[in-house]
Amino acid sequence: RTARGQNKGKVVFVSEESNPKAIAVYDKINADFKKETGIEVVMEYPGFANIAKRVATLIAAGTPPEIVWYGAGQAMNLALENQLADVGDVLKATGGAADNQRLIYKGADRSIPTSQQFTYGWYRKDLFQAKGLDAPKSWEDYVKAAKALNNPPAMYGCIVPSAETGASTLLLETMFMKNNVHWFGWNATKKDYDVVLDQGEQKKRAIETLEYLNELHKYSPEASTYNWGELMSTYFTEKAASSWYVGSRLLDQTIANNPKIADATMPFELPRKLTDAYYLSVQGFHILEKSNVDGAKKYVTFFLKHPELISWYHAVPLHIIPASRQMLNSAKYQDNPVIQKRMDVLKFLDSIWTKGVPLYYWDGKELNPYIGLFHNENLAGWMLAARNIKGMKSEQVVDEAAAQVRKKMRRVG
Amino acid sequence: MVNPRAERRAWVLGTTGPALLFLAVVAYLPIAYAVALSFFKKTAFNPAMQWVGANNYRFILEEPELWNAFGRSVLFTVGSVALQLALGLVAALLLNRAFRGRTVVRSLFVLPYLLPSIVVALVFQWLLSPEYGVVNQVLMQTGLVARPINFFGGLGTAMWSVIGMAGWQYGSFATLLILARLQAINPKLYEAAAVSGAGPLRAFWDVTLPALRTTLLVIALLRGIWMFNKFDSIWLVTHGGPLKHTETLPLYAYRLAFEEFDFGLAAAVCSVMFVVLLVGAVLYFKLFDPTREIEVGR
Amino acid sequence: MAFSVRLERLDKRFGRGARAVHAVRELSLEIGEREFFTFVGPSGCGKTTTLRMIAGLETPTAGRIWFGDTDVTALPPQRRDIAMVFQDVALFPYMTVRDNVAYPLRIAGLSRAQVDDKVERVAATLGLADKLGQKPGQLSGGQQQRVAIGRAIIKEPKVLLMDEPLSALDARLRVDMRTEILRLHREISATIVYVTHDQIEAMTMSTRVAVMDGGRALQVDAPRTLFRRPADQTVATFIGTPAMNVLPASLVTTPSGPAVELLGQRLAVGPRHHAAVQGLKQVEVGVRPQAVRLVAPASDRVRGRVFLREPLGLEDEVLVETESGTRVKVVTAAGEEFPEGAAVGLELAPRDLYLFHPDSKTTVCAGLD
Amino acid sequence: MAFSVRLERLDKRFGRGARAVHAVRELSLEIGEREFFTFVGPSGCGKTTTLRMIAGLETPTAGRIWFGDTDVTALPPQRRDIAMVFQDVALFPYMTVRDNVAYPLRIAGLSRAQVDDKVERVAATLGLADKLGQKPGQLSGGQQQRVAIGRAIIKEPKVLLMDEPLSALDARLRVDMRTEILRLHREISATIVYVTHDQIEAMTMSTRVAVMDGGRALQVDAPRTLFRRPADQTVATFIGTPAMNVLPASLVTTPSGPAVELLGQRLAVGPRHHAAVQGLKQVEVGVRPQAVRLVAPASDRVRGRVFLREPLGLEDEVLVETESGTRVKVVTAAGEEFPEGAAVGLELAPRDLYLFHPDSKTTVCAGLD
Amino acid sequence: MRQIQAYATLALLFVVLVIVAFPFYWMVLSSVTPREALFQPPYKFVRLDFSLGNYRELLFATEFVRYFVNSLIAAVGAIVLNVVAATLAGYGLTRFAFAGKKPFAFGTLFSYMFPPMLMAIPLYILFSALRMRNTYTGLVLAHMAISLPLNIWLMWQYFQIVPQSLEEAAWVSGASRLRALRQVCLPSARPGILSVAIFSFALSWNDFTFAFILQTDRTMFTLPVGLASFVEQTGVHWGMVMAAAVLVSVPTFLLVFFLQRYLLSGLRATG
Ligand SMILES: Nc1ncnc2c1ncn2[C@@H]1O[C@H](COP(=O)(O)OP(=O)(O)OP(=O)(O)O)[C@@H](O)[C@H]1O
Ligand SMILES: Nc1ncnc2c1ncn2[C@@H]1O[C@H](COP(=O)(O)OP(=O)(O)OP(=O)(O)O)[C@@H](O)[C@H]1O
Ligand SMILES: [Mg+2]
Ligand SMILES: [Mg+2]
Repeated sequence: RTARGQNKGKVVFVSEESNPKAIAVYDKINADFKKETGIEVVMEYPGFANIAKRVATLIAAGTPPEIVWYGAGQAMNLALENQLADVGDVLKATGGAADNQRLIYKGADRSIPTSQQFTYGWYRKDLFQAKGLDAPKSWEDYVKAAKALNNPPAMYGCIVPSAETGASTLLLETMFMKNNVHWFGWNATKKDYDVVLDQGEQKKRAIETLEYLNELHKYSPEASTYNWGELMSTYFTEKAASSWYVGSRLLDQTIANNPKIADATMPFELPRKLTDAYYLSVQGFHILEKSNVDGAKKYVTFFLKHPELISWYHAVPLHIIPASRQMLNSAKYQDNPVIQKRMDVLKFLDSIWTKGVPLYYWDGKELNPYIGLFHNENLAGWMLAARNIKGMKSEQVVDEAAAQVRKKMRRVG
Repeated sequence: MVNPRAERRAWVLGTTGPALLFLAVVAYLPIAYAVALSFFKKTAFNPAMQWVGANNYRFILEEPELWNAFGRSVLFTVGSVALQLALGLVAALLLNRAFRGRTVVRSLFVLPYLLPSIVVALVFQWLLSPEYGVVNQVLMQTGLVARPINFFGGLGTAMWSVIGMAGWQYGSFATLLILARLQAINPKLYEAAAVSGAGPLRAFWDVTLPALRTTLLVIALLRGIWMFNKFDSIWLVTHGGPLKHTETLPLYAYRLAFEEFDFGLAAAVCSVMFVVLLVGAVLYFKLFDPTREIEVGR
Repeated sequence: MAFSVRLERLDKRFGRGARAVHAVRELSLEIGEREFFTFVGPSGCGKTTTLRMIAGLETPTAGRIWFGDTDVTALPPQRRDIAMVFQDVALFPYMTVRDNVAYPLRIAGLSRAQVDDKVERVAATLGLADKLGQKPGQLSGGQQQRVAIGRAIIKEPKVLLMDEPLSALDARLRVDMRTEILRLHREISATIVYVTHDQIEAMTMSTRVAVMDGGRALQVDAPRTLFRRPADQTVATFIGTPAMNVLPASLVTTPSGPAVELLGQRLAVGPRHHAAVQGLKQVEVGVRPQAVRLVAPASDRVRGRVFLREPLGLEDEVLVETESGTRVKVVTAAGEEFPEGAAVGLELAPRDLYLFHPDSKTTVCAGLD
Repeated sequence: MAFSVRLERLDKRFGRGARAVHAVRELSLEIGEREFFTFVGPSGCGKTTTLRMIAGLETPTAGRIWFGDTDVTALPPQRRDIAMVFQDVALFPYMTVRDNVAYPLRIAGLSRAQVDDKVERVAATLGLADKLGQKPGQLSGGQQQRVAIGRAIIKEPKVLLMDEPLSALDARLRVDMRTEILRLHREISATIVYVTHDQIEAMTMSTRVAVMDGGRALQVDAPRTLFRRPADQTVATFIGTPAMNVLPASLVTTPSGPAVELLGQRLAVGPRHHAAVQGLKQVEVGVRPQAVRLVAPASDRVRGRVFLREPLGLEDEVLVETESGTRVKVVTAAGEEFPEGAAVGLELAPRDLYLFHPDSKTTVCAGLD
Repeated sequence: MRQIQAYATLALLFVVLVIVAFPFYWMVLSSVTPREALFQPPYKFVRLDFSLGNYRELLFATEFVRYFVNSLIAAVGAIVLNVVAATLAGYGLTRFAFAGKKPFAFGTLFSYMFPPMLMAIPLYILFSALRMRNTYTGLVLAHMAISLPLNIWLMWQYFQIVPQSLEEAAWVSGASRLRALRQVCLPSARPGILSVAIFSFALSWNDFTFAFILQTDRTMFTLPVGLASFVEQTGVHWGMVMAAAVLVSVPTFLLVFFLQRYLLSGLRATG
């Protein structure tokens, strides 16, 4: 079994991005890589909903892949199990990364960031203007706008997916950030994180956030799946005057499916309460321990230096945002018809560049290893659903959520 | 000269051997492995297996989630099997008559069973969507409801919607088997009932139902097992939601395995399901013994 | 009280167009109260179809059916006050014998006690008393048939219809059941309409018989009459075992009147038939196998050779091949006389000969004397 | 060349333990070369099982089977050089008649031309020439049976086995097919082993018959012998139509020797039987229905009343109930004499009486004279 | 009376027909609805402005055809193996008495009692070791686990109504057991075999769980997995998804349409 992991002639690469254009780039680079090193790269594209399961299955079967490209938050689960190799050398060789993009565990870099997504809103400028409204800047603005534009069932003001899905979870997590709510607090004496969600100010703000989203939910359609696809399709089928997404795939889909509202589709920052922070998703290469680590490092280096790299960023323009701000502002990156057409979006992205925080750095400077306990199982989504769908009291929701996390912490030990 | 006993043995082996071999490799072996797994701690990121005895069982049996899921499983299984039998029976009785275009209609009735669950799931999501669903449109246009019903997303509706969808899809399995059985009923029995003075309802009760008994029992058994283990139909439309209201045991096991990445716990849940079904099936056979009738009532 | 059944120009076609089958054609007859009336004929002649129309299980294409004074043509079977025994028994396999027999009473809504009482009486009559708890599958063919009869007679129908109830039974049982059914007919007061393809059954059981062929009734008469004065050659050959020999013959005129020349014998036609045979040159002659005597071969007789001799017990069936190649079946007393291969002479008794018209095949005279 | 078939203490049990069925018990007999040998008996007596053991389709529990000098007990059916006609015809439904008939030859690997040639000859013999292209489902019952026979005889088997080939046919067809099978037996040179439950078939077709009951052969003899000298009461009542009457009687000693007192008549026992009846007080007497004469009632005769009279054509079957309540079946000439209900006297011919031992039921004497 | 009853039956038939058939109708209609109209309720129930855009996109801009072919190959493989294994087993179970026959017959059912989703993980490990992941062979074998028990049971039932005397007639004609099986028994069992084929097809065509876990290479995806991946990537493109649903349904419908007679008589023995 051990021998299999060390097949030097082969690298298994599991990628979250399975857009056809991206796949074409992979194919091209892989072919070149094979030509140069003789190492064959085998791709797997399980899709973003399944990539964690795929990686888990592969490891469980004793055949870990060499490279996984996906969110660093997900990768943290692997790091905590000592499954990720130290990639500091590769990182150094390829230009390093900003602090909030790094994943450091046991003193070593475990992630080679390539790109990121910001969490922000999209709205129909035409509709807003017709009502004399502008992009909402405060929570009150947002409710007011949602209410003004709400005209069910033909049109809803906003979208608040309220179920135990990733979309629900990310919305609440982002809104918690906006209201400076923390799940955990750093306990300097223990040198560890404690659950603080149900305590003092945190609790008050958590309840406030839930209540706010409950108010907003009144102007949101009942989704049938509450998943990412619905955030986009509800918007581009003109069922909602505003929506939000992690990245600008929503714009991409609107252009493809309903081009006539594409030009009126504008980004906006999800409104702040106490902070401007939002959920930042950083993606990158992760190399698994006990695999063909050398081959994998060679490949990642090769990939990041390959001239086709730019086409890879252009696979979903504006959605795959380069990890490096220089690249964002480089002429080379901006040389793309969609980007050219929507330079406003690029400007917008640049304007919120530094405000995003990865979840594992939200509660403190130290990497928070416990975020998986609430994030992986969409506990925030549960909270939203419990409040908005089931009608539980916000206080009770917060208490239960905190209790859940504590229970899990005990189980993990 | 060939020894007839040896030849016979060769035939027995040669005919049942391949099936046995296939099943051993693709079914029994994996089951044995999975059952064994339930006594180990094995998480996805740590492939090493660690013996924990009955700990996994102790853990899940103490979790209220298991019992909640069990309750939902029973509801889903009983509800959807009952619906399948009812739909299958009504459809089969109707299709057993002669009318124009019967072949087309029959094919249509059998079709749902032959479609991938994903197709059925997608079609139902599309039909029942609160925003674009034609069903909601009709309900609103006829004034039956004021607001669109969130069939798969509502707490009170999700389980019933899933049951309805499963009934629609797998009812056709029942239709098929019942229809086949109906065609094998001696039509003379209906005439005998008629000349004895029985009307159509009475004849149905006295001739059709007894003849279908075995078939209905077999369908209930098979479909019961399948629905109890049904994963994809539910998962594809609700992922167990909203708020776990459709999280049956297989979805619970799936969550343990692929969201909490604890294969040992998941295997324990599956083993519990296995035992439940085994005990259920044994009781069922004791109560009804469908096989005896299969052989006699042929 | 039973009542009579009257069929009035009853007609039944199955299917349409080129593939239509005309199963029953313009059948008119009346079955008297409490008669034991039998339809007999070869397979496919329309017997079952007729019976099913009487039962109401088949709707006539044309014509009417009367039970006594009531036109029942449009009534469903449930409302005809009939009972029926089917050829393939058609017992309810999932019910016990008791439930099968009780079925019509249950439907009629009789009380449990009444039903039990009646069932026990019927079971006793049919010798099924100790089988009541069993399922039909556990019974022998004869027992099943009796259960079917039990189910039919228990509600004391006005008309009891039976479609070849015995044909699935083995030879010995068939004979026994025949007697049982006859006894039943005496005991219950129903008109029985019976269908069979076995002329022996028809002959032994019925008060009257309709011989059918091609959907038509060829002759409706008492059994004895059918045998003695068959209306035509089809009836004549159908009734009687072994079947009548039919031989071509010519009619000659002799000084004493017309005569038949058959197998070299010249047989005078009796005066009462002179009118009937007038003008005929050729006839077909029907000779029952029992009406031929085997005698020593002599030059003035047609001679033949015994081709096959089958013992029946007290009698033997002998197949004789004449010099001209005609085969004649003869029934004779069992014995060693004239073994297979032996030469033999044939002697015919004029009284037992039937003349048929060569074209229409109708009976010209029954008995030459 | 055909060969003889010898069964040596053949035994067959089905199942085990309490539910075991002993289908055939210690059966020993020899079937001669080219014989037409028939197993006859009531349903369930083990006929089919015996035939299937001869075919090799069933393995005997004990005993041996010899074909000529070869012990074939362990040979599979394929290697026994037999052919078989099954009760349920068992034609291959999706093959044409031609392919069905040709099947054994195809397996034997004959050339196409040879096969076609033979098939056409066999088809001609059986009158199937114009049916070769059809499927069995399109044929009538009789035609199907002939195809099955064709398939059996085409490879000219040494032993031809037939299991009730005629029982599915209707009465008239059955009689015709009987003659056809007999003709075949003459033409092919095979030993035929035939199974039927119909004693008439057994009697008319066979050179020898084994009457079976409960898995045993009660008597193996030529048909005539079976009829004249049945070994016991079971055989006696089984053979002959209608079945023999069996009546209880006592033996009395008269000055001129022993005599039977039966129905009020005293019938002397012939001297050749004196030894056989010695010591018996009670006997059962078998009387064939044809051996009783109906006479005018007289005081010195047992008198009875005609209970039932069924016409058979030339004869009538009459059931007489005597004053003591015994019922006696009588066959008499057709006629209006003694209608139902009439008083009647019975006269018995000593020559046609059989005495059976009251306990063992074996035949004590066949014919009193 | 009869009239009323006939109309009531007809009405019931109509209602049931609507329940069963409407989803199909809507599926077809949605698949040809122009993109602009698709998300604009209220919908018309009949429309004439057909557009084949969805189909064009499905066939030429996605991997649908490849998934379709993969599914087809897997289904054909499953049919072949199932037919062979189930037919032989059914024959053996009905024609021979042997120890352990009942346990064997019921043992097949046991494998239905374990959730397939967790059977898939051991299979995954096994197939990884055998290098059968991402192969048709592996997928077909996995599909055997879902379909073989049912099929064995079907054939076991069906062979009970294939008269033994047909085979015996062949034996006494000189045919060996194997030959009799091939020439006589199998043709008579054709309806049963066809039912087995259809069920094998259905269960293989239907399988999501095994294909999802075992087929990791995008080029080896089957239809269900492929369709599921359409959904998650881009949000549900309903028109195209409905077009895919139609294309998946059509061959299945034709299969049932033409083989219905056999299917029904093949299942006759199952009561
Ligand atoms: N339901 C039907 N549809 C079409 N044709 C039929 C139907 N029932 C009977 N027939 C045809 O009508 C004719 C008479 O059939 P019927 O069953 O009355 O004959 P039968 O005298 O009872 O014959 P058998 O002795 O074989 O039972 C036959 O040619 C038969 O094929
Ligand atoms: N395969 C079997 N298994 C168990 N019992 C059997 C089997 N075959 C026959 N028997 C039993 O053996 C006895 C003899 O049966 P067999 O078929 O030889 O009778 P038969 O004389 O041919 O009767 P029939 O005239 O009804 O065909 C019967 O009691 C029957 O139930
Ligand atoms: Mg009939
Ligand atoms: Mg038999």
